[in-house]
Amino acid sequence: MSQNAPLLEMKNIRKDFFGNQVLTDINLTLQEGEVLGLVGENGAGKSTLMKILFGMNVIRETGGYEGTILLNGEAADFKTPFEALAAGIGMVHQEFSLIPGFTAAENILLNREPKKKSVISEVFGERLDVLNRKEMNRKAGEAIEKMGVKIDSQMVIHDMPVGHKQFTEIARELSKDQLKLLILDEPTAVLTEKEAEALLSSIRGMASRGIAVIFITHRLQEILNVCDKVVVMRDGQVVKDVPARETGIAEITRWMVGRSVNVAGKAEIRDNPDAPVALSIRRLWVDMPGETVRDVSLDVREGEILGIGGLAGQGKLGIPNGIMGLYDAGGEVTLRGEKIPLNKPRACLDASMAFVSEDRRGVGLLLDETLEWNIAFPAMQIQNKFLKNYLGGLVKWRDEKAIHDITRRYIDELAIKCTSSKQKAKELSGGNQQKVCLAKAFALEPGFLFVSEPTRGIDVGAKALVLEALKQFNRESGVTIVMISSELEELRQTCDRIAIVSGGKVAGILPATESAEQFGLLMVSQVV
Amino acid sequence: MKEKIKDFISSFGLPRLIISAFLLALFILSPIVGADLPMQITNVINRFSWNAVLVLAMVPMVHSGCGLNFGLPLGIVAGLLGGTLSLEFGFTGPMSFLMAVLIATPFALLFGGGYGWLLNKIKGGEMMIATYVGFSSVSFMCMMWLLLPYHKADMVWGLSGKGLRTTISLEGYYDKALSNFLQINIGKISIPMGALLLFALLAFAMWAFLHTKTGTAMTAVGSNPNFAKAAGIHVDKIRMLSVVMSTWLGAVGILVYQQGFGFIQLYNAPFYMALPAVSAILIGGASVNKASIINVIVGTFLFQGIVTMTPTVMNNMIHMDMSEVIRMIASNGMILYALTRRSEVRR
Amino acid sequence: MNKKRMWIIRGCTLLAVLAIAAVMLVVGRGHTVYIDNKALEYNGQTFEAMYRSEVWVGGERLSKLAKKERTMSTVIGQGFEMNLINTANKGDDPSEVSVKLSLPYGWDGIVVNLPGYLAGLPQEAWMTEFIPAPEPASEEDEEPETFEDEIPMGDI
Amino acid sequence: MSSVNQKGGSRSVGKTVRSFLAGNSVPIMFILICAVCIPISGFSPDYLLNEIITRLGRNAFLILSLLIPIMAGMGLNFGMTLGAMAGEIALIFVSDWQIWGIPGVILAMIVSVPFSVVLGWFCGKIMNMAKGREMITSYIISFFINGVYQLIVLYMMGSVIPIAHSSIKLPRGYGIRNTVGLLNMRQCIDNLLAIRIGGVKIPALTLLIIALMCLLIVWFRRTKLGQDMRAVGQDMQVARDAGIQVERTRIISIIISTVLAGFGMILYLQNIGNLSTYSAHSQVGMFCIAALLVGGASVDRASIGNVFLGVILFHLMFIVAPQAGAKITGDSMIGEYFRVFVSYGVITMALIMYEMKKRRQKASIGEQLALAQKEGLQHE
Repeated sequence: MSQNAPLLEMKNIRKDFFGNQVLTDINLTLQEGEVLGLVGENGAGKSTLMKILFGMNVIRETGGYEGTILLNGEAADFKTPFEALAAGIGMVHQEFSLIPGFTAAENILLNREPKKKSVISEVFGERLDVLNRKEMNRKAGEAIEKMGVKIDSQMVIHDMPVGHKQFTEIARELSKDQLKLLILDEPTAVLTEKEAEALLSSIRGMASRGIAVIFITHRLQEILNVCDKVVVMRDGQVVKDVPARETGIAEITRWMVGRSVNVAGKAEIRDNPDAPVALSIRRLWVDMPGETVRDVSLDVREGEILGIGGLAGQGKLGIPNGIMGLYDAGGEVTLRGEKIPLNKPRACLDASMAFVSEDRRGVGLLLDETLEWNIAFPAMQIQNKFLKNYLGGLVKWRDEKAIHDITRRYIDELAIKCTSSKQKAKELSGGNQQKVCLAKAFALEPGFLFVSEPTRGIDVGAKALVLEALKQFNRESGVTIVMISSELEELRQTCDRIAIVSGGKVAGILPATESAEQFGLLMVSQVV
Repeated sequence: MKEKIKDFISSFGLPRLIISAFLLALFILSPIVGADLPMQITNVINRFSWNAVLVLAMVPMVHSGCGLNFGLPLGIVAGLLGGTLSLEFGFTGPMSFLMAVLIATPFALLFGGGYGWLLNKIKGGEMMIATYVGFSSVSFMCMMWLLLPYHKADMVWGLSGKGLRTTISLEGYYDKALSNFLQINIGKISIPMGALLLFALLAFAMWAFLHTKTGTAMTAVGSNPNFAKAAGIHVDKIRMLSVVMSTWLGAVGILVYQQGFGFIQLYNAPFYMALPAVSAILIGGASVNKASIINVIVGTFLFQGIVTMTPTVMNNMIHMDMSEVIRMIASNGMILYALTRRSEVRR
Repeated sequence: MNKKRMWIIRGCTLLAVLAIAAVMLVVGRGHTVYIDNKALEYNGQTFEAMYRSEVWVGGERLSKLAKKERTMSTVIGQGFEMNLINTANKGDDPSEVSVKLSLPYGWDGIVVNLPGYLAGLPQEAWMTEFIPAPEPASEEDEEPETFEDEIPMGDI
Repeated sequence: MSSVNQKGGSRSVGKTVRSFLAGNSVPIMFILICAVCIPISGFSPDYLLNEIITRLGRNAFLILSLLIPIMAGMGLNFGMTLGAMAGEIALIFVSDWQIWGIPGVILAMIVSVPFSVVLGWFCGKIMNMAKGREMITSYIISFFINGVYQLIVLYMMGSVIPIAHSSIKLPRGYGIRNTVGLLNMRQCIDNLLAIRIGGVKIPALTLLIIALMCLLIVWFRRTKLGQDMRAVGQDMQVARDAGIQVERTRIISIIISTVLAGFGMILYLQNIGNLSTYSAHSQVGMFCIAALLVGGASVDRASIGNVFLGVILFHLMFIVAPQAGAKITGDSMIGEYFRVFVSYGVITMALIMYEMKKRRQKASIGEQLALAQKEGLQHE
């Protein structure tokens, strides 16, 4: 290791999104040629930290950050990713940014193509230089060499297996001569075992070339195999910063999930194994982009609150969306003995199931319509509530009064903050929008309720209210609830049992009383 | 109610402001430059009565999120078939109008069904394809008008004895069938009550429909298809229904127009009939995915106001008739404005 | 530096294009030349028309002018050349003359009076501008019906 | 996972085959139509050949102007009409200045450029504001600008903009006549170096110009700008992340297209020999687009080959249809209407195919999952 100033130094980085602190006093140093494994639950702040380092726009749009970043001892504050790139920082994001119709070579050198001058370009500017294909292929070849994984530089992206796309992205970063630090955000998520191994060895290769690597992944084994040191983050803080060889999976997991203040006041939980099965899921697959469910079998008991947890992208969200027919799905689902046909939202709703989607604005609400509409609509359409029948049911007239009343009721019950029941849904705050979504589901008076990410993006106060409302709904009207959330803690507070989904499969089901570590282990068990 | 007014004002874009200001100016100017105002007003009201239904035909598809119905000519074609056939079958007087509507209906349902099916296959690209479906249907009918075995002497070409004429006079058929029905004359102003009543009837029906269960579903589908789907609505069915409704209204609309205008125009006439209707409803304050009956009434009035007033006023002021050009720029500008509104580009 | 160079080059190109345009304006200017074989009055003096005059332009005979006759030819650019085979009076043997005229840029139509020219009078005597008779207003009085006006607004 | 992707690979191969057939179904259909109509119409082969070559020279350039926006993923540029108008305005001026022959054509082209650039820039700006519905927007823009065009030509020319010659002015003293004669530049380019083989006249120079244009486009594809356009056309977001100025690139592509359309229109009119002031441009867009599509192009993919095949097939149909129609039905109008119908029909079909393709690509992942699961079973 070089004795002079470290390649990268981050000093007391702090960041808050509109008041709630997501990063507090992050300190981090990285020598050149060092490989750093960055781990932590979703929402631990990993990606935010990287965004800051990479100068992403979101950071500035949300009021910048505090603290200092030093590159080779000099202060650096990147206004845009391009500045970061110029300074020699490369980042490979989870979702590909590749042009499907271009070859690997074209993508690797996208917008950095070597060019030949020509008469015309003299007049109309260098954008009319002709591309120097030979040079391009050479450079691309070089980059692929550096990476040490063989991919065909002439292959068109959309004919490539996912792994190769990933490698193309990495090669693109490597093709930048100034590259000093490479950030890999869950690069192995889409790779097969062999590809992953190849990647790991290539990471080592880069390191030996003096390129520092920050390696974000949920596959802890990989961290131990490849990294020099491990940095564990939790709740926006660095909880551990140790050499990789001095630790193990179990330990890391504990650091990841173990709460400093262990929630003492856990609500009473009811776990009665002999309760009849309400919903049974068999061999379910769901094609939900980014949340693919591969093979889930699961039994939900009558009257319980079942939590479904797991890391992002592992498929927990796919389960309710698939069952409720919002995404292509296959398998067998039976509710209280009767079979539920898939890909037919109506059938599920008729079977008195209801769903509060995690995608409030996209699926959950009619943003341009009034609260009344939002709350009453499903009940009206499915159960013919809030309708006046004329001409012997021939004309089903909207009963504005009934709609108004029910809306007022839920506005009071859930304490929805709004100017009037006629207010447009888009004008409400996230928390209140979420309450509207719940009200919508409650108005259906369902016998079985899916709630997906009920507290996503809403402030602490609202969180408590929403969770309380759910619990009440379950305990008082005995409705079976399946609650999907990526926040283990809130699951442990609210639910009776918690199933952990990992790699599109159920990794295990534990009572909520189990220790966080156990859940943590399940989460990372079969991550893909 | 107060809210409604506020919404209306807020949804009132700059172009609309300009256009309505322009119309106001016309009304003020017309007496000054010595145009006969009562006559003008009569014209505006008449034109309104002719065209309102065609504009109303935009509403269902906008509500279900199929966008502006540039495919209106399809409905018009159905209407033309109805009209010509009812003449061919020898109906006369107001009766022929009634029959025309009746005969047009099955065609409208048929065409609308196919059209709706197609639009469900190509969600997202509706407007462009709608336009060209309209064009294709019109140009196809151009051939049919020649080939179909029409025989009625006063419809077919005199010498060859076959092939329909380009314009067919409705003298003795349903010319002014509605306009003359309970026409009211106040001084020099005459109001075609019948036509207005029919429009009022249809408009009310539409308003009522939007207050029923299905109508609510339609609005929801237009506002957020995913929400509707999650609420168990069969989105495609609703869209289909809306398209059929639009098409049928288009068919009736053209018949109403004919009874006012006094002629059936065949062949190329329907080609560009969608655009004025589209711009009319937009001028009335509608957007690509929101439209109300008020939009229809206001829009048709403004649009027809400009159509009728500009020529005379212009002529009397500066002796050149730029009305044609002004109309083209104003109406198309309006459509452009609507298409480029950020809020609507999301879908 | 590089930017400056680019702008210079661009400027030059623009100028070049404009230059081409200018050249085109000159070399492309079209004229109609009317050739008269008419008697010409010039300060008191009368120059009689010829009995016959064959006018050749670009190697082909335009026409054979008798007295009081006129022929016309079009030319692009300001240089006009023609060959005349003149027969002053019936029975004389024809004499050939080749004529080079430079036409004034501004005139569309140009009348050349042969007798005057042959008599070697000053240019303004035999070269006059041709002003077309204002056509009767009746011709094409109808407003240009812009039938491709995509929107027959009059009738929705 | 990887196995799934292999599946994806093989499937995508199958898809390319299918899309190839789908892409060429239109030309095949047209070959059939022509095959049926030609004998019926009873035109002599070298008459047809003559016509085709003339129309090739007349239209090819116009159609070539459509290629670049397609490359930039902006679909069929219905806004090419704008270029046509620019060309017409230029021609009006030139014929008023009495510039004849080839110099006239060249001058007209130079004059048209500024108009084209301004209009193209406007069009591009608007289209950037209406991403995702470029086509309908460009289509409405063409109407909108047509209004402006008429405002200028019908009311300003002669009153505000000086027009000297009454021969092109309306009797009322301002505005341009319905038709402006271009006799003095009629076919000046076509006739220069024209070759006659048998009864067939080949406008060598025109074809040469078109050939050069093709080379230019081929060259353009290989430039940085061309590469950027292809990138923007395929994925705007990725292109933006890579630092390509997406909006600017899109506008440039439209400007280029508009300028070329202007040149094309001038060539077109010098062949026709007179300019019908208020109608010449309005249909040109539609016919060019139809021709291109007949040549087997689609909304997102068009080659130079498509252009030429398109011109030949489409105009062959255009020539023979009326005669054939007349022979069959005894009414010449039938054919007229038929060819219009076909033009619209072709565009409609192409648009539908395009949208359906877009949606098809989204599907079919589900099957793969089910499949993967089964395989999983087998492994267990």
